[in-house]
Amino acid sequence: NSDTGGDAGTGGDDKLVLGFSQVGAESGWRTANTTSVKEAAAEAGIELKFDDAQQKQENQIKAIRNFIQQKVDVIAFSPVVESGWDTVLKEAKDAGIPVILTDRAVDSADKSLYKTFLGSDFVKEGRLAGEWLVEETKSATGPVNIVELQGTTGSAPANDRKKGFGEAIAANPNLKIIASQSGDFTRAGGKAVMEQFLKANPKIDVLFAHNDDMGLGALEAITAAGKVPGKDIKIITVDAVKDGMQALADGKFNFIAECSPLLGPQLMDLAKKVHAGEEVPPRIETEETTFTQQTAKEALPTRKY
Amino acid sequence: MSDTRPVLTMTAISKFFPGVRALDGVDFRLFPGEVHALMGENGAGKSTLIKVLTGVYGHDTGAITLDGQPVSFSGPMEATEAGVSTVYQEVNLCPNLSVAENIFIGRQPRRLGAVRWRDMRRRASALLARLNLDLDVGELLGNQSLAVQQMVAIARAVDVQARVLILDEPTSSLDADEVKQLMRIMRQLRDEGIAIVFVTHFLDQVYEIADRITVLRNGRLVGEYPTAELPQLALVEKMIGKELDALERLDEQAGRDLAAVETGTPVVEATDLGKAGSVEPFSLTIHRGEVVGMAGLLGSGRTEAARLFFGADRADRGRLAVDGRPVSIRGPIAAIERNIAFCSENRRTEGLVGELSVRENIILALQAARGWLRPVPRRRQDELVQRYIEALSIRPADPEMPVRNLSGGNQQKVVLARWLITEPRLLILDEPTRGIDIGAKAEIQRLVVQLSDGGMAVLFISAELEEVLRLSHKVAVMRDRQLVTELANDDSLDADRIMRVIAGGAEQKDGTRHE
Amino acid sequence: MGSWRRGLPAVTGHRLFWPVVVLVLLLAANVVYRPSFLAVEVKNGHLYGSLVDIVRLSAPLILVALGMTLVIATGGIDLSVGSVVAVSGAMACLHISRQPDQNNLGGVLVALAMAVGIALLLGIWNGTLVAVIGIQPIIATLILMVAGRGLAQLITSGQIITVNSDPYRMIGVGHVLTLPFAIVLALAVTLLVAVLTRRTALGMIIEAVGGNSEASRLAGIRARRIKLLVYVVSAVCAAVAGFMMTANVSSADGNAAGLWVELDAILAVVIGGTSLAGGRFYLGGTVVGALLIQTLTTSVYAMNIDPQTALLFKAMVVIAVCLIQAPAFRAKFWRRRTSAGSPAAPAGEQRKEQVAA
Amino acid sequence: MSTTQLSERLHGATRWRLPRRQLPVLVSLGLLLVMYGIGVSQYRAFSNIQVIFNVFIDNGFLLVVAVGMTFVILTGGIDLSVGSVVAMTAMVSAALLRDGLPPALVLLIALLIGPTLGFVMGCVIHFFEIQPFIVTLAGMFFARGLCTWISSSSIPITDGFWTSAAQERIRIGDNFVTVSVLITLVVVAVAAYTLAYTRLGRNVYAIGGNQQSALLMGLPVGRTRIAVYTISGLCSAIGGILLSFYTLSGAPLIAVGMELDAIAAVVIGGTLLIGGAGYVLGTVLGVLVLGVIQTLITFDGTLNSWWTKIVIGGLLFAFIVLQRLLGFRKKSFSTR
Ligand SMILES: Nc1ncnc2c1ncn2[C@@H]1O[C@H](COP(=O)(O)OP(=O)(O)OP(=O)(O)O)[C@@H](O)[C@H]1O
Ligand SMILES: Nc1ncnc2c1ncn2[C@@H]1O[C@H](COP(=O)(O)OP(=O)(O)OP(=O)(O)O)[C@@H](O)[C@H]1O
Ligand SMILES: [Mg+2]
Ligand SMILES: [Mg+2]
Repeated sequence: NSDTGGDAGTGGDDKLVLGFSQVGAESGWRTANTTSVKEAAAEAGIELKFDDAQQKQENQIKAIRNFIQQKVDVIAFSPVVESGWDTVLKEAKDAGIPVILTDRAVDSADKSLYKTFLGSDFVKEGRLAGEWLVEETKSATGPVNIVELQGTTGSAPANDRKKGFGEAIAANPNLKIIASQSGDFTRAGGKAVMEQFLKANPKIDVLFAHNDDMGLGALEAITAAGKVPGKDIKIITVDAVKDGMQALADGKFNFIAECSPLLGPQLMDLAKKVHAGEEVPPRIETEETTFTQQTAKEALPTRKY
Repeated sequence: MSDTRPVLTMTAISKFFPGVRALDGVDFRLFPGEVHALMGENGAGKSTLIKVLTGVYGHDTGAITLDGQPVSFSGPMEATEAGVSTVYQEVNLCPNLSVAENIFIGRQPRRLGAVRWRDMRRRASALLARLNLDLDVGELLGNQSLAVQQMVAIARAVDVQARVLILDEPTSSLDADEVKQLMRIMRQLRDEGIAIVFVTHFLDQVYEIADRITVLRNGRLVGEYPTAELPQLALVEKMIGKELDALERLDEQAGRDLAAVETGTPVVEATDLGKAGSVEPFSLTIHRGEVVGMAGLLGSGRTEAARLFFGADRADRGRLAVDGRPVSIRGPIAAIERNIAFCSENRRTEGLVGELSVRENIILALQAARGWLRPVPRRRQDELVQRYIEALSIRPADPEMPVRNLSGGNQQKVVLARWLITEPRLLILDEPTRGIDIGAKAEIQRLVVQLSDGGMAVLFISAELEEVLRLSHKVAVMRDRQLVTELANDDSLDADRIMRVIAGGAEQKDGTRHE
Repeated sequence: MGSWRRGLPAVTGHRLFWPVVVLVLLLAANVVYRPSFLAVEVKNGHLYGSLVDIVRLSAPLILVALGMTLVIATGGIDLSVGSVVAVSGAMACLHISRQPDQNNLGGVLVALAMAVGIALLLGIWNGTLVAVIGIQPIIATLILMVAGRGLAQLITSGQIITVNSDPYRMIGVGHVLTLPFAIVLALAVTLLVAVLTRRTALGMIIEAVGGNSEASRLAGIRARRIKLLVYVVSAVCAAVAGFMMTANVSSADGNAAGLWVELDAILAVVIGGTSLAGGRFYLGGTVVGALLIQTLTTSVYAMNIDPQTALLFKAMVVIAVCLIQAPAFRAKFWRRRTSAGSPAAPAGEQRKEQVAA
Repeated sequence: MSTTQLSERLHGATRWRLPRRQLPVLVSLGLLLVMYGIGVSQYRAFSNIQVIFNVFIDNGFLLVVAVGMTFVILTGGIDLSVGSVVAMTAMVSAALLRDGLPPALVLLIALLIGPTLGFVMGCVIHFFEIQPFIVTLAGMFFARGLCTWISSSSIPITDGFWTSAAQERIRIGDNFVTVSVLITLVVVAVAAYTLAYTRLGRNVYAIGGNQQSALLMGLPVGRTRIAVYTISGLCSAIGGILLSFYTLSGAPLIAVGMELDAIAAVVIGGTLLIGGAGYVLGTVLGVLVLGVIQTLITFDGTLNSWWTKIVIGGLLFAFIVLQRLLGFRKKSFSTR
């Protein structure tokens, strides 16, 4: 996407202005996402108005209103929650400012309120994780006990990943989730919950963690309990941040469904297109993949985040 | 009067607090149109009896009737509604509200549910004028002196169309003139048929106004007597419970040699000390072994002046010398380091830490002076505390009781004890005998004499001129926040003369102290 | 028998009786759910079991709550402890992660010293706002609660800083004499604070300032200095807790570390019997309160309570503890069961009076 | 009310004197204007009237909640449950509307839950003498727990009444406000009137001044204390409805930490946390201050996530210190 490099935006005042409202800085993933957007904007010669909503929908709506007041050219945002955007998006539409969603979708019935959605599909991530497990345990005869570390209760990634994973493993009746608890997407949470899982359940075969951080926390608990992660207990996570990839490469994790934060370049591309009035597909999924221990080793040296 | 039916009876009332039998089978009758004095030493149970009556406390046994009907109030609100209006000991008003509102809150004049502010202020002014009090009723109550607050509390209680009016030590912080106004109002109300319960430690006031006296001692009823049939001495004996003649002892002290004061370098010497908007510059010296009395009307600035000596407020002009050496007293700590002690008139907000025990409260200043790293050894604490509990007869004599559970007078003694154990060279006593029973008052006066004989310098502030006269070597008189004169306490000095000095410009009285 | 009779009210009337009862009940519920809950075994020479986990995990909470107890005793409150946890943890981890040899004890000690130094500054900041400028404690510390998190993320650049340092890990997951080091450390700090406040006059002075600040000042206590001090102590306690929390997972997360720990700490203090109005404080009670809260959290995991209802469960237990602990509630409850006018009744009234005198 | 009372007092006084009790509010107002001036001078679009309207549109629910909090804080209490009650109300409305209940009934139910919880908390606080902080903290857990219990994901609202209430624009010249703003203003006016001109309101101040005294003065202390928590619950419920207008959905994690914003707004508005002094008008200013700070930061648009937090903290600090220094209040009335 380097074709945008020498765009007309260099003409000082008529630089394209993009208002971007970020969820917050609640995780390393999110920070990488922010960095990617900022770097890409600088590279593409787009003036970025950045706003951090600190995980509050109210703040995001306020930010969008202010963007409208400032008459930015394009608005992009990662919605904190799915619902509740119609009113403010209508205002943007009335003001003639195109909107791009990133990372998370909204559930508006009126699809004309935004131009496009750019991001990953959390349900799909869960499903990919589940499908890998189904494949992996094809030959298993007895029951396979799974414990699940959920993300923050009520958050969209947690809900969707749980859903996708559940749907996928339904394919094999041997697979059973014996315990599921929220670890709040944090290492400390993952560790504390896993400690109790281990004590309550003598036989755990698989851990599914909704993100790498909880998986990494759980890793410590598993080691402390005298078990071998990756062997005694197979670990599946989502995200593929650096520490997670390292653990995967080291054989401590078994599988990661990637959820890439590097949306920046794609977003800038899209911003220019919608500003120019070009047609864009209504839904663009980030290029994402999955990693096994083998592929992780290969990918690790070139990982950016 | 006993031919009419009592408006209020309390029979066999008992009230236990953990570890304390505050009331034990007390009977009490109150007739319409009488002023009934409730007497007893500190901690005798007077305030508790009143609080039981108005439902602040529940009682463990006994019965109460009002107009022959058995009643049991669940709280002051019900009591007020039933026509029992009360001024509790210690001013209980809201400092954050205006004077007018404090008088009328809960029964503000309204139209269509809306409070009529202007009307309320007008009526408040009128009511206070009846008590000879002229002040801006829109001012915050918290900015008024304790005495004004006391008057406001009285005004509030008096204005309610009550059948029973209870006044728990209303006069303790009033000056002679204020007391006169109050007495006038009380007589007027009595003549309207209202029954008044009157608690005080001033015997003169009792004999001036009370028709009947009930005496309590240690939570028990001693008896009920018509005032005319109970001579003053007998009353004191009944209160104290032994034939110890407190009054005579007081008289003995009056005969002390007031001339025998050391001269030489004064312990403290204030030169043009003052604080803008608070006290005009004044000069005053206090010598070793000298008691300097301070007289003046309410709000004449005695407290403010005393606070400057102690650094509780910081003087913004003038000099202060201790032992002839100029010092700058920037705060209480600097004063304490120079062995100055200050017993505040306002024990509840400036004196005690209610939650801490008697022992801790007594030890506090000494401990603060030593620094936290050198705790007073427990054995020594117990020793000191025990000594002063006995010396000042603090009751109950339990050093570990939270000080908020003590009766008002006993709390005052605790504050005094706190400063005495620091063995100060200058002791500032601001109304130390307020709310203290006659025995304890004698005790404190004796102590002052003893301490000054031992070389301590004392600044003694009191609304009671007799007391000031009895103890002081010289009397400083304040008026309108100015020290107007110093009078040597020789034979020619008497209360009348001081009054005349005070009255020199008395038309401008308290409440109107704004420039 | 007779002495037992007499002893009983003394025991049930004790401040800590009900929190301890609830603690025991919670543990019992866990045992019913999973009989092996109380089992403690020695694994690799370390004690291992849910009970050990609970105590180990409550160690940082105990530390934060200890500092909070002193702050509350002066009539204040410190909302910024969570942020201080994050800042100090981030600072220590950042410095360690930059070392060429992360296992070098000297480097770790320097990192800890730096982090404690920052915590000191933050404590002084809070204390100055409250004691010198006279801002109300909730708001004064709210400022740092908001800005401190930003500071922590500034230090970590919004990333999670992973460290690989054995000496640092020691603080969180290490063992001494089979006991988790965190427990030993919390115990040591508790003892230190207890000795500092109860063997010297500091405790009484703090209580005096909390009970009546003006009266204390007039009695010659440097009330401001004491107030400043407690915020500093609170910040330092939070810093040590920050080391524990970050060492526990060998990583510093500027956003998540110590999130909402201030609420848990305040709860612990109150359950322990210290009044939010200031005055008397009880360190032992605070420790029990912290243990109770951690047990509650761990129970949710151990009993696999649905995360959707976990908060409801927590609300129920908290209110239950506070209710049965409240003298007024007990008085009303008692009266119904025993004859009217029993000596237990006036307890409520006595409390009412607290404000009076 | 504060204004009427203010002018009345100024007229009533024979000589001019500093309205000491209103000073903190006046200082807040002054500082707010200064902040606004800075915004206008820095960003061209800031001077649009709509920016001001947006502050009201975007903070209406917070304002309503903060007004309820003002009542509680004036009595010297605190209510930590408001954020969760707001979320719960929105959640319940969304869930009931999804189930097809008529909007009027939903509105009624939603407006009843908050006050009921407030009433219960008030009773526990008063009768069992448990500290408000703890009771309302438990209430906060409880209401938030109910949210996730109802649904762990957000529920959109498609009901016609709700959407029209949400999207109706009331034009004022070129600019507009929403229905929520009008509701907010009504709540503010009613609250201000209640505090200044009803016995209930005055009792609130008395209790904040000294609860024990208020009791001994024969005021209905218990009733009033329970009432303020009920009022706070009601305001939170109204806030919840406004928020559901605002977002047209109910989400379990919405309004987390709103209690702190509300407390901050109340205090910035010059109300004392120990109770007894403060005005609704001050609270309005406090909310505006928070709103303007946020608007400034969005307009700037260059701040990093963490710098955003640091700057918010810094601005809060500057504001509070300035207010403290300018509105220096005599330590006047005796503490309790
Ligand atoms: N709330 C309480 N808890 C425990 N003991 C109390 C409480 N209130 C009063 N007491 C005790 O009850 C006894 C009677 O006190 P009370 O206040 O009635 O005395 P009093 O006659 O009014 O004295 P004073 O003249 O000093 O005001 C005292 O021993 C006091 O310590
Ligand atoms: N900061 C202030 N603002 C307004 N009035 C004040 C202030 N400080 C003190 N006053 C008033 O100034 C007067 C002088 O008070 P002070 O307490 O010194 O008088 P006093 O002679 O000791 O009277 P009392 O017998 O009531 O103790 C009081 O009426 C008090 O209310
Ligand atoms: Mg009394
Ligand atoms: Mg005085």
